[in-house]
Amino acid sequence: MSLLFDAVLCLLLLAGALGVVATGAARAAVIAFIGYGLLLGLAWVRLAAVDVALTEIAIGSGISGVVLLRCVRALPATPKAPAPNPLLRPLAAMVSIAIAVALGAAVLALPEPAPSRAADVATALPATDLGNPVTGVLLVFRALDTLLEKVVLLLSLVGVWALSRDPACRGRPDPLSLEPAPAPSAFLARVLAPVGVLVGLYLLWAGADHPGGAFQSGAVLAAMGLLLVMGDQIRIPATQNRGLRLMLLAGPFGFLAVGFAGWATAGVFLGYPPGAEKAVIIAVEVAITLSIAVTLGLIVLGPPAGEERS
Amino acid sequence: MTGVHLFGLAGAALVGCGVYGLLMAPGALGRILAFNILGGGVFLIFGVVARRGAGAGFGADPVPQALVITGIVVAFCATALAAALLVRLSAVDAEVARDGEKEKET
Amino acid sequence: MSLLASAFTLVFVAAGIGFFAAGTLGLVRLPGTLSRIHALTKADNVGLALIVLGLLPQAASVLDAAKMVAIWLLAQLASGAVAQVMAEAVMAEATLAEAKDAGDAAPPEESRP
Amino acid sequence: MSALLVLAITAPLLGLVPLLLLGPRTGERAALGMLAVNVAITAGIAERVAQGGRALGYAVGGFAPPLGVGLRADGFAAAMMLMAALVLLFTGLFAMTGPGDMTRKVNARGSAGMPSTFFILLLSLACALNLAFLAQDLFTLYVALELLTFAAVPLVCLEGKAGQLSAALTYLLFALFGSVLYLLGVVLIYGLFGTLDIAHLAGLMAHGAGGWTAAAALALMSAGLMAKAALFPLHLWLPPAHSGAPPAASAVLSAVVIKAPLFLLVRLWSDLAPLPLAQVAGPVFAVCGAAAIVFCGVVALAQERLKLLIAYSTAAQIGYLCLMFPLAASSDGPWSALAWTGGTLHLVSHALSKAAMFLAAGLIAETMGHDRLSGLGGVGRLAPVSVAAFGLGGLSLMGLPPSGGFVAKVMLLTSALQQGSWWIATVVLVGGLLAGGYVLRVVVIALQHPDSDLPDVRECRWRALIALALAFGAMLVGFMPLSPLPFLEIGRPLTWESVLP
Repeated sequence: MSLLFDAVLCLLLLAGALGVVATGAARAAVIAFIGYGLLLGLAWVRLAAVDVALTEIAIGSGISGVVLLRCVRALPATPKAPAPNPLLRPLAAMVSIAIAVALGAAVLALPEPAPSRAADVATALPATDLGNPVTGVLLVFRALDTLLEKVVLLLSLVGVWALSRDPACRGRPDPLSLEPAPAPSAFLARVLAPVGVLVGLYLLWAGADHPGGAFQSGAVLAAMGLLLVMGDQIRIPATQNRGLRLMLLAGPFGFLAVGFAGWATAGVFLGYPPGAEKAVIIAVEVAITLSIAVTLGLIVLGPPAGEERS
Repeated sequence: MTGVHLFGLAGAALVGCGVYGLLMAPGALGRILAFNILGGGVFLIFGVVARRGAGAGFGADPVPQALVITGIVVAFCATALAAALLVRLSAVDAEVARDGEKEKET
Repeated sequence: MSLLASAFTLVFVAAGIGFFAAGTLGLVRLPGTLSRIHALTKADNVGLALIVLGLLPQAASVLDAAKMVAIWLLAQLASGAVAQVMAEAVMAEATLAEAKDAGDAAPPEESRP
Repeated sequence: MSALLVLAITAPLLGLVPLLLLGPRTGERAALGMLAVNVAITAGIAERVAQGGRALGYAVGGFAPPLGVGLRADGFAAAMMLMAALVLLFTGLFAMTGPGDMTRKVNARGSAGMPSTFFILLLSLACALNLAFLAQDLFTLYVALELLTFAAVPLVCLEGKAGQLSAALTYLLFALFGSVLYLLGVVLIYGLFGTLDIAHLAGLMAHGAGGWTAAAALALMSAGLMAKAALFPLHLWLPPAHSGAPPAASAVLSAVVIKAPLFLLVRLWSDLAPLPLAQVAGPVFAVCGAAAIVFCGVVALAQERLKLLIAYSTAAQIGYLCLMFPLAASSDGPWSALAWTGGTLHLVSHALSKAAMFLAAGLIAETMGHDRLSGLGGVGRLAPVSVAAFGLGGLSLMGLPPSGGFVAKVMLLTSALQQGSWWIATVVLVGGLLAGGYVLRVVVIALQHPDSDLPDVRECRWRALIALALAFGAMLVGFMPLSPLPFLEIGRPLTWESVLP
């Protein structure tokens, strides 16, 4: 029964991917991509990776979807790029199928029993006082990756801002939707945003011991921020705003500060003070959640339009 | 054949779809989408690796799960940067075209 | 007892799936954006309600059951509001198109600024 | 455990805080300070490695690999880090707002300093490069490569012109494709061995474990790295991206950014892959490299614009490193070690000379207002220092003494002749002739009698001196003895023994 479910899910995933690749119309392709992301989230649940499922749905499908839809709206309806030669189509199809077949064979040929780090993590996890092993890997055992990935996120915002017409990258990004906001948007923002913020904070709080954590929470909070912007409840901030920049830096540099503090408290960079591991880890998570939420929201809003003329 | 194998094969097929899209997409947006499909396939294969490594009381090896979460965020950053570049490029192209027409008129 | 609960779940979830199928059929087959939105939101809201109701007896705790009800409420709220926004956008587009048609009917020299 | 390794990665990031929070001038000074600190840290690492005669290591968070992430500096990594830090510092100095920049009129053809964003990207590059040279975990290396991409792509389009934007988009798509291929290889490796630590993997793979899947994984990772390093035939994105960027950006892109994937390619095939596999892969790389040297060299000869010429020359020079792979993978002890030293030394000397040449070309273009070769006659009178920097940097590309390029190419040539690889020796010589052709063409034009009146401007002297200093650096590498360098061999083969407690 569950095998049947998996098979149907795999076929739907494949159909979704083919739909994205084969659809000529940009908007339809993006909408198909969002649906594909939701299906992928289901696949992650079936693979017993609920943390990944939440991330995929929130970031891989949700926020990416918004970014791509904005992109479609800003592009001219008729792209100027000519389509590749249709005669190449069979060749490309053959190459792709060959790659897929070889890769499928490689996956089936992976050794049995599968090598795994699960036992190592299980041995080391109790010392951190965390219940969620994925959070443990992200914030303790491989904290360097997570720290640097925060820098990647910040850098991609810098890259987006650098595309502003204003060489100093100042001012407010263009509005997301019509102004003034339609009444239902405003209503939705007023009613849903508080609930959504609560959900985001719950995901963060639960992340220490259950599926959830900084990314998932940050994505939900970013979505609520965008909802408030679309409903005209808050104004889009200017990029040079000092408070905004502090929020952007809080995550990566708060994390870095904790890393340096590890030298004093645990004798090693990115070590946590013995006895107070969980408290410090949660503090780091709060800081990076704040930064993730603000950064994701600003990335969706896009480059600033330059200083306003007063 | 188990469900895990099925997802492994689906991941391989998604990679194939992504490669096809990268090769044949008519515009940059199509390539960005194809890159995401390709990335999704790679992550799914990693998920299969994680699920196969279940043990010590965990439903799946937590290390690959954490790496995939990092990977998804990095892929999002790439998508966002590429989309922003594309939007700016089309705006600048439109400006250049408009200026060209104006010059022709005068 | 558990048999009864399972039967309850089966019936309600099946009914919910039926509504979802009808809504999806409406999305695919109906003409016009407005009627599609109507079919989708109405049928899906009822479908989701039935599925949540059907799953309630399976919940492990009262908290889990409350979470499921909360999901239904949030989905109601979002789909209702989004349907309104989309409908307004459709109307605005229609008005715009009408105005454009009227503009095109006028002699071309005048329509140019 | 050496804390310097951690500082090498984190110190450049600290410079981002003033850049994002304080005014542009303060931020710029802090960034330059941090780049200088970075040089000091990397010099310290190199000094420790040389003194101790063994690699330095650090287990981040106190978790030793394979559970945690390990950093490790051997001689090769230390040399690359020091080189990259020097190039970044000099480029930062070149790009800063200098004396006279603020008062200069807007319409005068003077370079102003670069915007704050440039320094943010430069510092991020420093962090990404140090991480790429130090990290021993294949996934951490993936993060390093992504960091590098996100810092490099905006550099291409800082001025927001249509050509730059489309070059940046192409570059980004190529780089992303490379990342996904690399990641796919990493996934297969984890599925096979359950670890991503290079030293552990090298031990596991040495006994031929993994079979064809391991070979496929290495091939996928290499293909991804080739796309990121613009190795023929995946070089198409490089010339527009490197030639369109502002000069300071072109210099770092061509000199150090593509060196990180090349460095990892060397790591993969001389430290990770088992020898039999490396012997199979070597000739494939060499063919790609030879094609790059000949094809891109000929295309560079035909260029009409100075910056495009230099960019094609970069695509050609990358090829020399690839010629090294079959020579270094042979079981012929001393001669393969000589080839390895030659190839890695080439990475260092090319970085210094190419940075000098792009900076000099930027100054020449700024002086004349364009970079069309046909109109550059007599520019040597207006910009003598820049032309000298260009010519000295060119020596290294041509492989003439005294220059780092000469030493590297003689080592490759000797090794090829001793191992009987006549075709590789021929390619080295032909590549040198082609480089001679395009470099001398520019120098001859620059020293000609001008066709028409020259504009009444002078080159920006202090910036030209920075370019000249880099060119001298490339020359200094040329005073190395023609033998395998013991320093580059420190810490090989890879192991954590005696490195971590």
